[in-house]
Amino acid sequence: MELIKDILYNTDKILKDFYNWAYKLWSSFNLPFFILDIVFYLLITLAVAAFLVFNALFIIYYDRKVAAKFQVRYGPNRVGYKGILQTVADTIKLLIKEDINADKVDKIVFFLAPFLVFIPSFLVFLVIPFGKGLIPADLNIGILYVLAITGLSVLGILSAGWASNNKYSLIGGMRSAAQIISYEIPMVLVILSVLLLSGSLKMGDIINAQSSISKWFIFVQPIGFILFLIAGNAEINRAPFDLPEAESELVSGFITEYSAMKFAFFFLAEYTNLFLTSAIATTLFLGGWQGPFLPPFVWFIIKTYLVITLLMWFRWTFPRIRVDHLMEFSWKYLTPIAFVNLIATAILVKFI
Amino acid sequence: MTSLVFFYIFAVLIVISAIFMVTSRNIYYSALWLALTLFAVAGIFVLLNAYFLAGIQVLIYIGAVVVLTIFVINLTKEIEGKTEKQFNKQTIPALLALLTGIVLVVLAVLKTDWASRIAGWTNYDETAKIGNLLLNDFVIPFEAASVLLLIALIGAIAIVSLDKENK
Amino acid sequence: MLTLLHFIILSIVLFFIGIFGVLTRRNAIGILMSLELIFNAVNINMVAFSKFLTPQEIYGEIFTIFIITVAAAESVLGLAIILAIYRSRQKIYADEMNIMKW
Amino acid sequence: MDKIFLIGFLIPSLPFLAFFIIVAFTKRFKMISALISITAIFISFILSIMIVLFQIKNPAGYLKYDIPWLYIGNLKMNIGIIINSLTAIMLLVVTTVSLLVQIYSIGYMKGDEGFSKFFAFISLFSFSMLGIVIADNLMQLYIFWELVGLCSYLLIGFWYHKPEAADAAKKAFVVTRFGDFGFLIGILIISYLAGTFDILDIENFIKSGNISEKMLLLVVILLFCGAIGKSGQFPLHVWLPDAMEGPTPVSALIHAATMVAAGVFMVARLFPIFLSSPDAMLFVAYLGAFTALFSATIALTQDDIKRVLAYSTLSQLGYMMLALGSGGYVAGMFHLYTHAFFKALLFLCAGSVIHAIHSNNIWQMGGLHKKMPITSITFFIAALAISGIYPLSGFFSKDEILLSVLHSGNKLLYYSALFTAFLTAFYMFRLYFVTFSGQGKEHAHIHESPAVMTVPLIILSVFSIFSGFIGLPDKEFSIHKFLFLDHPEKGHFDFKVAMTSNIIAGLGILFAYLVYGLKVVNADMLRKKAGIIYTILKNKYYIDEIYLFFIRKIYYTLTEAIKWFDRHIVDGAVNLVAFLCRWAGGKLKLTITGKVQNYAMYIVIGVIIVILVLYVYQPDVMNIFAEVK
Repeated sequence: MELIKDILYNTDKILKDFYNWAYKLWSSFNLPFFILDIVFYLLITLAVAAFLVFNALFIIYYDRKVAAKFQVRYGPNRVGYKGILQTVADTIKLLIKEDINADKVDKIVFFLAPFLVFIPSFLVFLVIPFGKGLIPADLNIGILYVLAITGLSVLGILSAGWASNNKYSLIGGMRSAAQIISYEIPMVLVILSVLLLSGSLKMGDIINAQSSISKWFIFVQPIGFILFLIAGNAEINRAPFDLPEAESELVSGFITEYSAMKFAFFFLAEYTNLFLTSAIATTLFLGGWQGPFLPPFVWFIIKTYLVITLLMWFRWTFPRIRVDHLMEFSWKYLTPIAFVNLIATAILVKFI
Repeated sequence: MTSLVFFYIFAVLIVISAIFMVTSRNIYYSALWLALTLFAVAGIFVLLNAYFLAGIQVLIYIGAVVVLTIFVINLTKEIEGKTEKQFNKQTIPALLALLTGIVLVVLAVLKTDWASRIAGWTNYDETAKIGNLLLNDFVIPFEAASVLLLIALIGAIAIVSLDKENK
Repeated sequence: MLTLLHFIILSIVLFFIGIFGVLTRRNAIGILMSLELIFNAVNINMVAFSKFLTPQEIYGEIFTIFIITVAAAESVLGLAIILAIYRSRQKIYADEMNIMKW
Repeated sequence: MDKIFLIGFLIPSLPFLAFFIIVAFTKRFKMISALISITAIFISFILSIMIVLFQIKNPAGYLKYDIPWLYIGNLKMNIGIIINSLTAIMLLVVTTVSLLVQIYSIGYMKGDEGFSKFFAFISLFSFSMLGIVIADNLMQLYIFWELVGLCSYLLIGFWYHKPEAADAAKKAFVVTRFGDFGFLIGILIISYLAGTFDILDIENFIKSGNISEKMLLLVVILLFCGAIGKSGQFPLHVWLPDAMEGPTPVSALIHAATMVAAGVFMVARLFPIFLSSPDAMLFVAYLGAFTALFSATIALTQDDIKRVLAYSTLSQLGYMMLALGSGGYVAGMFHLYTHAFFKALLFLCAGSVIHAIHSNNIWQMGGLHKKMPITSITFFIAALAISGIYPLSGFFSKDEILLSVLHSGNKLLYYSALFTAFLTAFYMFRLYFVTFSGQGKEHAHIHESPAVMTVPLIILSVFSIFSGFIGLPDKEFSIHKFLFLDHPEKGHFDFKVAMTSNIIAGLGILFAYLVYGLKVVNADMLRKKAGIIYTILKNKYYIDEIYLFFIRKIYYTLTEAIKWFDRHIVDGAVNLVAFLCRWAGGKLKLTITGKVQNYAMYIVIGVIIVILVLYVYQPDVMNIFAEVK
């Protein structure tokens, strides 16, 4: 019991000790150190990838369950206990399904697009602070890195739309790109106001700036938090901002032509993005892994899932909005509000 | 050592993707190659310890410029180069000019005595410094740049927007 | 050991590839993209010089930021113009836009 | 001290101000324009008197004030004023005559459409002439000199709707231009040699003897060319009689005080320079004597009242030149001074007559004495004065001239001058008798001119009578004590010369009386006897015709050749250049394809060539830090 507690509370120390031990072992063999570094990076990557996949599986299940609750039905309940293995089954189904490539698609780009969408989501995990010291790399430009890398996924979506050689897909991809670029602006502005308070781009510093619950930026930046949630929700193309893949209009938009494995990647990316947005919201506004009694890692997961639940709540509460309203909402409301928020924060930081 | 390896990886990536970008018959591929080039340039920035610039590079160039370019590509026809010529008649002189230029400038650079000018290498957090400089010493260029962006924004809207009468 | 020369030569090569693109691509969008290559070559040079020659100063980086700004503005306007041309002529081949001659 | 400079500056400025105000504001209000102009010139007149009074205290002194204006290489150009006795006396003459002429003009020009314009021009004219008078350097003098030329053009051609007037104006302008050309060259040569435009400095330069005899002669002759043109000396005199086409007050002004006096004044101003070249002086003297005689002979036969007066002016100017050429500096200026009054008077009288008769022909006049007594009497006084009858002003000045000629020792010039005096008396009284005495032609409406015209006549006649007394020797205010070159001279008086000139003038008057007054001798018979001589004289020695011949035949032929050369060779060369440019442009335009990428290609190739050239020929340039190290 003590051991488990120790592992949970002092994960970073244990990892560091393990690294130092391996380092010593390695030096006794007189081998070049960069191989060890690469091995460690690979290990971390594997860990993150494993977390990502299982987490996605769980989120999908969770999403369906929550949806069912909102719609007063049971949801998946046949495979495994309360349908807990439903997503696993679905995944297996997707993996063994035939991969259909339409004749007129641009083969290379069509193949590349899912990875272009998924890889950025995966890369962002580099700076997600799962717990105290549990961050793959605490970059100097942490949050900027997040913004930059998430921006890359637009390329994949556009490519998917273009390569499908299908007007619905193309329109879906274009809509998605427009939407992501538009909502990036209020999001960046909100993040800037948070950065004004934290004074650093580093994830660790941002979390340290919210050392007590009263300093959580959600209380300092309530409007910022709401804006971030809206913009983040739009960034990951979820309802009510899921126009790019709107089934009723665009027959699922840029993923229309995708099936099987490639479709699985899109799916995976979507739920990974959902988790990511929530994780970043947690980091920026909810004090990250900080919290009493429970271990930091657990606190982080709890907070993130709270935000995820909130986003799902949104999904089932608001109807999908029209495309021109979507753009108007960003440019005419969110951006000005974010600007005012930023300026107010700046004045606050300067004079108080 | 490690950095040299990474430099060569990025350099080869940059050169190859740039060549493909320039020569690709399909303009959409060009755009993707451009994205790769820019991403590799960001890697070069990381090698140079300019993390902030690397972030900006990815954020603005790939996230905005390339996406915008792809947008315009999607809005125009003739992206496929199977029947249409993608290169004009001056390809061969341009190729010659390219090679001569590279050789000449490289020779000139090799002639220069750089070693005596190298002042050393420091690692430091340039982000805060950039911020300070931008809002102190460079505040006027900074504001000018913001005005420039605003003008570009309005100008682009003005150029592209259709008149109501024309509709 | 990584030296300044590496970066300079890389940037020269990139620069001339960009020049080649500007000179030969028929598609106006291609020309604009090649211009971005040229900008990037300059940026690499700027940062490399700044890092190697004046490590204490970061004016090269600052300048690079401005170059990126200008490049963004340039590509926005350029693409807008290309779109406008496309609307009126249904073509964006640079060597067919030649009514501004003698 | 400063006040004097201010005054000197104000004297020319006021007429200019008047000109400006009239042109800019009061063109529609005729009487206001006249009033402004007259007020300005009146103030200038008062100020001139102040200058004269100031100068009398110290006749030898001069005041000079200038400010730098332009630097052309080493050549410094000032703008400034000089005030000495010469300036003072000339200012007085110009302002007096100008004032009286302007007052007279109110009457003469009454009802003319260009009344305001006339006064504007006259103000400008006065301004230009006063500018010449106070100029302290040659360039400034030349500028005002040309302004005078411009004003004479404007005023002679005042009634430009008359073709004769327009032609006369052009003629005056063009003919004086010949002289001015020489003048300008002379100025440039001497200024180049002396390194300055300043007259006093040039005088010092010449006195220092750094200039060769021949060069000096050339310069002086060239400078004198200006005087030939402006003062109507022999070859360039043709414009002056034609200038009679202008309004009579203008003629009075031109002949008495402004335009033609400028030449004489210029010679007087530059007299030290002239004096340093004896050959040139001789030339001046001979030319003056010749012009005097020549014009007097022409004057004998003219029928136009103003033309007679014009030729008499030429003759008198010749006198002045003769005096100056003979070294009679004071005599020349003295004659200019007296002549200004009686010649102005003569012209104004003539104007009065013309105003009454509306004709210039003397044969249409006659018997006007009874109808226009004031005009007649004043004309008579002026005629006596110009003839040199004691004790009128003309006597003293003419006497001085004869004396100075006699002193120079040239008998030929002396007798020529005497003969001219005889002719002068003759033609003046011919004019008087024909116009005023005898049976009048029937002109019902002839009456005396209004007071505004007669009062200036009376004033001028007073001047004509008494102004000569300053020439009396041994008096306190003798002109010899006021106006001198190096040191005050004692006025001379030679009884023999005085008697001779008076007798000769008397003979002339008598002869004229016999022929035209009593008509004892038939004028027609004389004419027939003179025969060919009369015809030649009547036609002014055919000078105009000779000029026309030269221009029409020789000059035009020459210009035809030049025209051909210009059209075919010069223009051909130009056209060839243009054609080559066009041809090359036609070929080169093919490089302007309108394609952006081609232009970019040119730029890139150019840059690469530059780098290549630098790399091959100046390898060091390629080392970026070569100079830094």
